[in-house]
Amino acid sequence: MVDLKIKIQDLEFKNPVTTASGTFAYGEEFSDFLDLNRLGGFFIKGLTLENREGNPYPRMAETASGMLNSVGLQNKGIDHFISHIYPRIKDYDTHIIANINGSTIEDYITVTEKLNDLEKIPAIELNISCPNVKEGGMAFGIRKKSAVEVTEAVRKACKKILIVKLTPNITDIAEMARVVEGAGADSISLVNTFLGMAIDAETRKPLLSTVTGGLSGPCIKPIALRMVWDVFKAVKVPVIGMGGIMNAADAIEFILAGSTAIQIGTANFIDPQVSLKIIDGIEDYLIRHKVKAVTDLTGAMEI
Amino acid sequence: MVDLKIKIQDLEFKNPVTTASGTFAYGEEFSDFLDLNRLGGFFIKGLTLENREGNPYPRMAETASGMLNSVGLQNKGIDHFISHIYPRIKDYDTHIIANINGSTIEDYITVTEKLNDLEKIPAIELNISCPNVKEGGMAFGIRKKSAVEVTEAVRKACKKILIVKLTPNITDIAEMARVVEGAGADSISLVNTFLGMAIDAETRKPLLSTVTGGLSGPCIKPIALRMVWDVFKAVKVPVIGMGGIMNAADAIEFILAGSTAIQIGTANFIDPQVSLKIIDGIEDYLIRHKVKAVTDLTGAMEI
Amino acid sequence: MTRNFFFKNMKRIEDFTVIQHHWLNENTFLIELKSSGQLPVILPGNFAQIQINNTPGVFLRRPFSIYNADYKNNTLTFYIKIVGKGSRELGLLKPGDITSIIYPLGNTFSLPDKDKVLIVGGGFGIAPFLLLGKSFREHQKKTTFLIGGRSKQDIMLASTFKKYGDVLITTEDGSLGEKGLVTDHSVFNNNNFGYDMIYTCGPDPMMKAVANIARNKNIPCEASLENMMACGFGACLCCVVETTSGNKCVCTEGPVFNINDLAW
Amino acid sequence: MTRNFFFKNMKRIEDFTVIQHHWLNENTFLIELKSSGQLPVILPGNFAQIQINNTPGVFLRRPFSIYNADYKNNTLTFYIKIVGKGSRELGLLKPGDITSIIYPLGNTFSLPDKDKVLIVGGGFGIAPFLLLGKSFREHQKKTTFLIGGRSKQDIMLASTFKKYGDVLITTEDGSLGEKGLVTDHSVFNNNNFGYDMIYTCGPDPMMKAVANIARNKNIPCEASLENMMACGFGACLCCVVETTSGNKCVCTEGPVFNINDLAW
Ligand SMILES: Cc1cc2nc3c(=O)[nH]c(=O)nc-3n(C[C@H](O)[C@H](O)[C@H](O)COP(=O)(O)OP(=O)(O)OC[C@H]3O[C@@H](n4cnc5c(N)ncnc54)[C@H](O)[C@@H]3O)c2cc1C
Ligand SMILES: Cc1cc2nc3c(=O)[nH]c(=O)nc-3n(C[C@H](O)[C@H](O)[C@H](O)COP(=O)(O)OP(=O)(O)OC[C@H]3O[C@@H](n4cnc5c(N)ncnc54)[C@H](O)[C@@H]3O)c2cc1C
Ligand SMILES: Cc1cc2nc3c(=O)[nH]c(=O)nc-3n(C[C@H](O)[C@H](O)[C@H](O)COP(=O)(O)O)c2cc1C
Ligand SMILES: Cc1cc2nc3c(=O)[nH]c(=O)nc-3n(C[C@H](O)[C@H](O)[C@H](O)COP(=O)(O)O)c2cc1C
Ligand code: FES
Ligand code: FES
Repeated sequence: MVDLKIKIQDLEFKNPVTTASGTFAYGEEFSDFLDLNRLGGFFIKGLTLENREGNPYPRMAETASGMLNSVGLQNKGIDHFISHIYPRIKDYDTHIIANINGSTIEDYITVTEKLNDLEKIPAIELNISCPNVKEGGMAFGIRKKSAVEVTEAVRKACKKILIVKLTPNITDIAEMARVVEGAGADSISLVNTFLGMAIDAETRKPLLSTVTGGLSGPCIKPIALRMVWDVFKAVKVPVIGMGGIMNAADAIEFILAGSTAIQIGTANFIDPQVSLKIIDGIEDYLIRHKVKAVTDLTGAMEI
Repeated sequence: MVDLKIKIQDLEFKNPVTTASGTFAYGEEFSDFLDLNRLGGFFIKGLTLENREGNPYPRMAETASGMLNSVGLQNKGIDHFISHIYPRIKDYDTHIIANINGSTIEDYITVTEKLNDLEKIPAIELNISCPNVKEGGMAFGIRKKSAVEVTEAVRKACKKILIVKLTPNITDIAEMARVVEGAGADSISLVNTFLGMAIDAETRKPLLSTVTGGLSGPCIKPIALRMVWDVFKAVKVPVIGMGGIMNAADAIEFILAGSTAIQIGTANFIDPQVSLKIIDGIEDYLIRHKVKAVTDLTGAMEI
Repeated sequence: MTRNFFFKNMKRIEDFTVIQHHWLNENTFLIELKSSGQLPVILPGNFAQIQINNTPGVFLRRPFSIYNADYKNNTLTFYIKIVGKGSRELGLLKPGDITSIIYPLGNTFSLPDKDKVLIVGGGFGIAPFLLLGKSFREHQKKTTFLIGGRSKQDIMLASTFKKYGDVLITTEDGSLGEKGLVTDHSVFNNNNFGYDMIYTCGPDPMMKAVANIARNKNIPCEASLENMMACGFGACLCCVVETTSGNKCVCTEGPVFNINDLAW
Repeated sequence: MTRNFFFKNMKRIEDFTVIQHHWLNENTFLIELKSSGQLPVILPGNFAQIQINNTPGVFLRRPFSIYNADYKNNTLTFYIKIVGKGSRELGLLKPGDITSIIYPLGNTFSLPDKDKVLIVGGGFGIAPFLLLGKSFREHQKKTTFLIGGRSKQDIMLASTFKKYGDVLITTEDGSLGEKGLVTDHSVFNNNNFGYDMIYTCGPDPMMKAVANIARNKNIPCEASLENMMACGFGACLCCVVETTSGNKCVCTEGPVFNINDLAW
């Protein structure tokens, strides 16, 4: 038997496969397709303090091996989540991780405090990397100073494992990871989407109502993989890698580049069962390569 | 008749379609496939002061809708170019633009000075964005201070149109374009390749000898297009856009986003005649949309 | 097997085998695909997310209304207009080819309280209305289909729809039926209009025009929307439409909406 | 039409039509494709860059040696081993399918001064050697083919090659010919070895081992390399091999190299 268990600090996951925030809704939407309890965990859609309608339609455009989105953190707010959604999903036997967002540091703190009481949410992912909101989001994540400020503030307020999610739209992601680690992150997750754009040549109009949006999918994999490797070399805390993972081989590559756990995003839209196939595929790989534990592969790329 | 002519400052091009440095060698390699004289111009493989062997094989890996390369500016040096290659290509009736590189500012200056005497090269493209060399290259292009220094120095030495080619591996490309414009660039070209990486899950080894390389092709188009738009809004000088252009519709999109001219890169490998098809396609588009001049489309995206 | 109109089926992802195409004109076809198991109940208005294989440049699945469901042979039929790479590829499939389908997705239409219904479809917007017409016949409603197109060649399947109700036709060039847009049809000018509910599907401007007529006549109206979708099952929040109570997902809270709920 | 062995042809990009496949085992086949015009002269060792359509995940063309050229029917034949998505798709093409080919690419082998040549091929490394064998027969050379494989099933086309020379075989499991690697073959142990030149193509380690033998015996040797290629015609500089005079492109300055020029 191979060992798929991994740990983010003290928190044990039954396997390294989780699903990415904003691509897995609140889990329930996938319950027709798969047994959620088999997942290492799932990251729920970004939460904000207040109800948000997100950006106007159209919010999506297909691109070569990927897609752009500008959903813009549509959600009914933290209180609605706590009273209506959390009770429905809390009994899944897997880790539910909240992805939190805000326009101000105070927002982030309030959301964090409200989450502290939810027993079945063992970790929060601090999203300072959403490219689709006018205030907050990526604005926090592209400058070291603001990234450190919000991380420190949330660290103080947060009684759970704190994962900080980085934006790839920066010059030096290793340096950003280092300072965020210094500010108290228990783990670094990356990458969020790349700021991109699409135009319809015929109508001369942008394909997204917001003009620009976030690029995800296999197209970004080579860049995301490189960034995971850069961050892995730069920090001591565990890294959670993502960006275009479509199958088990992709997942193994992210693990070899230094990911302790991985997140599956856009792939869920095309195959809602892909996460389980990836768990099985990683297990097969370990058996085939006679590797006892998946943790033996973390950062084990041979140069 | 529609008008395909464009201008980069005083320099008139017969059409906006050029080919990107490093993907078109010295032009000759394409002469079996197409009439080079029909091109707006072509950017030759990056030149350095000294002979360079580039990086060890393997230097290429295919990715989803794209490729990674780590050629690393292999070339026989500026003197060999001047004595052996330039005489063979100088009589093409199109603009030949030299792409110049260096490990130090002095190198850049020397190469620039040597090019000054070559009558048939009306412009140089200052490459401060090559991700595949240990010294110089992208290192100059990711910091404003060094980008300004090298641009100012080359500006002084250069008697030709000076195009500065930016790297996309930075947080704020609009700001970089602004300072480089301030330092004397006659035009900004973008984007060079994105720093990426690929691993073979089976062997656990990186696919490139250099571990990381530059990502190009349609996968990067959405990001490149967004960056062209950002830069177009930020500067007054003409912008030369590229990144994943595969057909005339892509080219039109880059023009709508603010490109005065465009460069075709990786697409040349798959279809060595693609540049001419794109010229024809742009002409068709203008006729079909009753647009008199291609310059009417520059930055004409309707928001 | 009992089938309950009101029972919400589990969504599933399943490999279907292509049985045959039936070409209606050079860019419109019916494609019939067979399940390896037993079909769940398909409600009128339900759609499916079809995977497009072998097509570089098509990354996401493509949403198509379920045109017909044959519970005896366990086949689904889709009515597809070629508009781009994905729909073209579906036309190129060969009998025996396999494609993955996520279904049944979306909500369904309401049963009207009263008896006479008008169904207005433009372009491939008639796709969800065969199942609706069948269901109305089971429920003893009197159905009129109003089908619009640019010209004669765009009007397809009229004889099929005739089995389930009256068929009215408009063409913009007047080559078949009344000349004009669907909303120009004389049925709407009639003083005693006589329909108790309107259902519509087609291009947005057409649906909005039909909705306006319904509002003016004070008649309930449902529209089936066709927003761009990345997932089709509520995971991405890309397909929203603005409603009177905020943005709603067309894929899970639609595709069928009462026009009074839409911020049109 | 006159054909000159030494005339360098223009490279061209052209649509070819699939004529037929000839399957040699479950993952190796010959594929014959027809030009719509007249074939240019193909030199032994020349290769082509074949476009792979309809395959998401294959972005670049794939390089394959030209196994045979039929100037009467204007067809090219390739000898292809399925190793991944691109080669698999070429096996799935149907007669009548169209694919774009850039050819003829690369240099050619040298004509030996003397008479007796040994050609050593492993795996799909025998692909360039049919044309070479044909050319040697025209030039009245005495050719011996030494073909290696893991087992009997890997040894294909021996009867075809027999038309152009002697055929020696090694298999790692001894199921056909001598047991061992090609370099273990008794032909090399022979004290009066007797060959004037060696040509080799196959996996790198095999070619290096053959090159070592040639060096030890002081016999000229040419190897045909199979580096990864993005363009195939000298535009990208991705395919380099280290030579005694620096990095050289396998696609334009190769694929055939004299082993003494390689930094092996
Ligand atoms: C609920 C629903 C039901 C539909 N039912 C039918 C039907 O029964 N018959 C039919 O012919 N068409 C139907 N459509 C439209 C169909 O989905 C599009 O025509 C198809 O996705 C186009 O794909 P393509 O690759 O051929 O075109 P593309 O080359 O991708 O694009 C052509 C145009 O198709 C539209 N489109 C592309 N992708 C999507 C997407 N993911 N979601 C929605 N629209 C998209 C865009 O407007 C685009 O401009 C339906 C759409 C929805 C949302
Ligand atoms: C000059 C030359 C001549 C060749 N002749 C033949 C031949 O006659 N018959 C034959 O079966 N094969 C030949 N090959 C090898 C053939 O190109 C590869 O097997 C093919 O590209 C694999 O493509 P794929 O999509 O099936 O595999 P992939 O899934 O892409 O990869 C499988 C493996 O194939 C190799 N490969 C992939 N892409 C390339 C590329 N662009 N260039 C080189 N190698 C690549 C890599 O080692 C990779 O690990 C030749 C290669 C070269 C360079
Ligand atoms: C439709 C969509 C919505 C997303 N919403 C969020 C979000 O709310 N919070 C967040 O941190 N990331 C969000 N993301 C980013 C993903 O979590 C992930 O970082 C990104 O998509 C890259 O992974 P992928 O290529 O596997 O999709 C979203 C991505 C998509 C495609
Ligand atoms: C193989 C290869 C070699 C390249 N060499 C150079 C170079 O020498 N100088 C340079 O400025 N850019 C070089 N580039 C970058 C291209 O000029 C271009 O900026 C990039 O490929 C993006 O365009 P594309 O997606 O159309 O290829 C190279 C790109 C490739 C793929
Ligand atoms: S298409 Fe993803 S939520 Fe509707
Ligand atoms: S493959 Fe491009 S130069 Fe050889």
